[in-house]
Amino acid sequence: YPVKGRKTKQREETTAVVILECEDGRMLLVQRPKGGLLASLWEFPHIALTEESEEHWEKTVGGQVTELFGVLESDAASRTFIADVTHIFSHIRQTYRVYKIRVASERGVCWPERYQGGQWMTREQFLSSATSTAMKKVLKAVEAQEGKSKDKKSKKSSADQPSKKQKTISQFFSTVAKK
Amino acid sequence: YPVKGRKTKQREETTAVVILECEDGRMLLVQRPKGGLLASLWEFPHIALTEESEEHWEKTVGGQVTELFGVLESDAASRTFIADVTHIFSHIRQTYRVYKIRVASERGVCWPERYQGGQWMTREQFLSSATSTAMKKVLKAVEAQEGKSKDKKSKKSSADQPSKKQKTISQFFSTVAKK
Amino acid sequence: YPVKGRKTKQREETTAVVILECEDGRMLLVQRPKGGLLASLWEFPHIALTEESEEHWEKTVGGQVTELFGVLESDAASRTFIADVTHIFSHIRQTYRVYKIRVASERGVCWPERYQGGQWMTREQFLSSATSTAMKKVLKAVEAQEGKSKDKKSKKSSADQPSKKQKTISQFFSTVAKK
Amino acid sequence: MFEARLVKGSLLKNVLDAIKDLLKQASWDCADSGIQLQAMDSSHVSLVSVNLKAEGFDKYRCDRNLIMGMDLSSMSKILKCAANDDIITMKAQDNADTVTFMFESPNQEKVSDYEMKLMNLDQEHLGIPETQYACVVKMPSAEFARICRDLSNFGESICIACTKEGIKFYAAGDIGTANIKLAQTTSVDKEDAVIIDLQEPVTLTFSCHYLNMFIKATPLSQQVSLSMSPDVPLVVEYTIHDLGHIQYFLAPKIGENDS
Amino acid sequence: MFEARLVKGSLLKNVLDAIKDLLKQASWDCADSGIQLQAMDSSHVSLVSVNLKAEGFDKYRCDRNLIMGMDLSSMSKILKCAANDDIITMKAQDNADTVTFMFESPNQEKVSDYEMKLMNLDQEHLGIPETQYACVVKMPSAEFARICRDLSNFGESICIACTKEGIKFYAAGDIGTANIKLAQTTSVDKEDAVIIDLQEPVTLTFSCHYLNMFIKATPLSQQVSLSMSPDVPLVVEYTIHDLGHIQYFLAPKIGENDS
Amino acid sequence: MFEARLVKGSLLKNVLDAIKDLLKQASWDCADSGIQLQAMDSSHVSLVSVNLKAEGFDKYRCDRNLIMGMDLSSMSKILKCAANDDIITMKAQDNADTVTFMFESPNQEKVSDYEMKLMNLDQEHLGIPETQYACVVKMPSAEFARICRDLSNFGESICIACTKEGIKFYAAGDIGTANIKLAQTTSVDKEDAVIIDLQEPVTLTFSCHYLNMFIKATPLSQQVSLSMSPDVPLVVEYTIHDLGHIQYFLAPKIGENDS
Repeated sequence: YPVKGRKTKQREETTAVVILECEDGRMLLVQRPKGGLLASLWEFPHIALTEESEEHWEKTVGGQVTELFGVLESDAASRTFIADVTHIFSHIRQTYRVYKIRVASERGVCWPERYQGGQWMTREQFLSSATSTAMKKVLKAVEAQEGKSKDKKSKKSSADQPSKKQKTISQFFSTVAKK
Repeated sequence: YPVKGRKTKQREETTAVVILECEDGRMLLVQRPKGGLLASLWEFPHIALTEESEEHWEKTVGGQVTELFGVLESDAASRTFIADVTHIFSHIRQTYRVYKIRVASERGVCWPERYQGGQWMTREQFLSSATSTAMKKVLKAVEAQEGKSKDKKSKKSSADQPSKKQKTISQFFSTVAKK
Repeated sequence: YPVKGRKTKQREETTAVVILECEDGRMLLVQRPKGGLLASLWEFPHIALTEESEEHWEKTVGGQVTELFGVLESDAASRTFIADVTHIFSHIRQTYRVYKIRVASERGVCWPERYQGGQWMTREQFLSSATSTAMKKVLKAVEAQEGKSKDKKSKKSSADQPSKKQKTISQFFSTVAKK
Repeated sequence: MFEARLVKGSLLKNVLDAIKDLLKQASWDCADSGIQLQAMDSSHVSLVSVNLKAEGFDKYRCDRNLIMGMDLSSMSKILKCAANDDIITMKAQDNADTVTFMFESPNQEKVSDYEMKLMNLDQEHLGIPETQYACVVKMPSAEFARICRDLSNFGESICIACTKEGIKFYAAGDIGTANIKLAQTTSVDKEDAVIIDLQEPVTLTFSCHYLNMFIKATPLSQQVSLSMSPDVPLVVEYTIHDLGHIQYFLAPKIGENDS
Repeated sequence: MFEARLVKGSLLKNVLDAIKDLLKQASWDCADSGIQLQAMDSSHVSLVSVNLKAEGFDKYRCDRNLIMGMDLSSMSKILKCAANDDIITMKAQDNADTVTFMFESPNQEKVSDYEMKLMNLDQEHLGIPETQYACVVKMPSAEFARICRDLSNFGESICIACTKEGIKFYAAGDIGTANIKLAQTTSVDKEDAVIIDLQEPVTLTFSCHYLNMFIKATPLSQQVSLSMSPDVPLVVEYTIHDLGHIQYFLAPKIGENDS
Repeated sequence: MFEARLVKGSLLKNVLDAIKDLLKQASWDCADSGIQLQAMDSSHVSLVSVNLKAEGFDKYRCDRNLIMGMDLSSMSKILKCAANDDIITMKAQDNADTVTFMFESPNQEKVSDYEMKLMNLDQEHLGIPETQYACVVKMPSAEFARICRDLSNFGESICIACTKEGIKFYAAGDIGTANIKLAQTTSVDKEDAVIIDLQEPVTLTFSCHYLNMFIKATPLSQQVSLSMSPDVPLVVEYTIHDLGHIQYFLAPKIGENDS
């Protein structure tokens, strides 16, 4: 009796997203490579969850955040799970497992080389940076969890930004060789 | 078989030095008497370590800091050892065992009468006060330990102050009876 | 043999008074109803201690502060007893058992409907509000306990306010129907 | 339809600066005769009353009485966007839940519209009895502001004593005591003078905290008037030239035994 | 040997004030024709381009092309030490790792030298295509600054809409909505006018955050020019009289569906 | 009975601004010849000496020598309550434990009294030897203030070098080095000139921290004089027109090996 395979029109993926928050509340954002999907946009650190079993996910997050982003093990251990955030890209149903880690100090934190760079941003800086809708959802989930997303704020952003997305300047101008 | 005595051209001495830091980060400095070695210079509280055996030193520091400087026992217990700092005075090889204690409140802290006075100083106030090179070394050890002595700062002080020592005004003018 | 009743010209009463202090140090004050004794004055939350036995008082305070003022149970449990403050009203010898609770957040804190309102006040706002002498005594007890009532301050208030009481405007003007 | 147009728009900016620290929210009562606002501060120690006459506006129309509850800090933020020489117009429909502020530059080349949500506020109205005050002092508003500010450095309360000769302000605290005397001026050239109209001497004590809120109204008028009677709230009044006035009432501090 | 002398040294102070909040570090490209700087802010949303012509300097010499990477906040600290009427000279040797700023007082009695380390910056250069913009607006720079500041109180974005009649700025947030209209001026007296050169109407949305950085250039010029086309970065340009210009490019915010 | 009346009361306000950041408390020595104050800052690196001559006051009476210990920040708070054109009078009884400051407005319509508790301070008096300095520089006080402020951005110390040609100020730190040269002025029109009286060249290093305290005296005088000799404290002196002077002495920083 052949086991019937699950038919999934949409591919499903799960990735961990980690909010690294430093002492003064700023969060680490890294900027994606210049090519490919979501080129040059800023995102929270991602940890690929390639393990089959969910049981290992926690361990993967703890290990990778230490290895790839230079977070101290003691800090990494104190992460809290925030929520699962789902976002649908054309053919992918992406689930983000959102974690938050307060790091005692920005020093020592790094990021993989494929990123164009990293920056500690305030909430406002993040919102006025070029970023994806998915990452904004992630921030909302964090704030909802923390009770920070006051009615006022959410009302504001809805009135103010009817899903307008900040572009980057490099989406318009291209690099040239210096004269 | 006679035991051979240690020959020490330089006398060796060990003294405990205690950084008392209050809530806002200022540190207690006390001003030495007007006469003698290092007259009128400001220094961190010293605790003489007269005991032979090192095992008793910890206890001495805890006890004396309470007795001589009015630190609460609970605060005194929470001291951390920072480092040993060595400084060579003409014929003495002086080792400072540096401890740090955060005191919950400045109130109640006092100092022995032989000092001219005491003052809670910021790092900057301390650096612009009349103090000895040895005490500056002690501060550097504390800051190195705390990762505060950023490259920038140390570069600065080396460029800026090629071992210039702040004199006190009383080294130039002497006290007179009031007319 | 008939038991002789205690003769008390002055009635004796004991009430719990709870200082709810939020993170930034402000305290909750509630405003009494417009009629009756001490009309419209601001006071710290009161908890009636109707139980006969003192053993039950602690439990009453913990329970009522949660129920009537919306304090979290975890916060309520961490209350500290400050002092008993006695104040004599015409025929009542009132004892206030003063407790203090630090609440993690102002959110969720509420008050019974009979009060005209509630407000988180700083020490200064409280002192310049219309309040009773009894409540000022309570604050003094708290500050004495916390070592805050520095000589300076107490000297000041005694010099400055020889038992002057701030009146409310509604003690002078009465509400009218809107035209 | 409600519409009120003020060519000298800076007056409205000044009115708001004069009340926004004392009141978070308040209702503006618009009627045929003009606009009124009355509210107590949150601790019920003082009362503010603003009165802007219909005739004071350059255009005024109020078809039906209207109560507009506003968040005053939002209103203040909007008015800060008006330049000092802008013409300001307030507009609202009869049953509207929003109010519109329109700012026009003098040369009409810049026109701004700001629309703000109204609020339903449940505010009580206090009746202020006609009172014959024992003593009414007129003095330069800047001098009064300076005295309140100076004495606040000395204590939490200011004691005001008024006699035929002059008015005295007294404060005491841990650094010492302060005592300021203003003599009645002989030459009575309107704005600058200290004029005392006295039935009987009065001495009262007030909280500095509130007086320092009231003096935010100083830009509205060169002169301020203080009205006092024993055991009765002080009235601090600023006239808004050709437009109306703003009055502050402040409950006194009274000794336990005097009351 | 590189040397550039500017009698009106305050211009250089102003240029630095105009870029130092947006850029932490940047490279000054010195060539025979003048000095140029181009850099993106750290979040890559905006681009700054400064152009100072050789002829604009009172003395200019650049023997070999030179790229001087500088920490702009250090450079700003140094320029703050120049008085507004000081003559400023920048100097560097051909392969130097330092630059020297010399300030001379007009009477030559005070001469200051500040030497600063240069940095090796790895910055990319973006090619900015020649564009025919759908709409170019010239307006007083102070008015533009005021509008950006005012509307920042209302929301995170400003929507700019330009038509034949005029230019409109719009923002919305939790306290309400704001709408500022500037009419095209009829009398075209250079500095003060609002002049619109329009091929087709344009409406675009921008982040307040960056606009508020750009308006730091206001002291450089009484006039600012805004160039816009649909779905293309805004250009905000300030002319530096007789010396060159500073241009800011800002990527728009575009609806998920429009892009 | 002690009484000192100063029609130009703002001078006393300025004197206090010049010393209150350096000294928390100090004793005023009142004698027949005038008022003197001498005190070291709490870290004993600098010494302040104030001298106000009896003849400089509009009325001066001091029946018995008097030492009045004061909390200078309280005294400063009180003097801030005096308007700039007020007449200031200090008064004390012979064995009093309080001092009274009286402020009179020029038109005599406002009179304020502030009474402050005196303190018993145990302060030592240093003898300052008559010294022939190797070099005395007079320069505009505003220029000196600006130089101290500018160089404080570069390092913790300022090195002052004086030669026949002029005076040089030098500082170094992590952002670079700074070097300011003032030439001796040829035209010697009193206030504005840089005048150098030199026996031998001197180079000394001082802490910025203290110099920045001294320049608080700038409003007192258009000119400042710097007196220096090798390995001896610097003297920074401001003349108070017709009334006296204020002198600051600052111990130098000396290399471990030079001393």
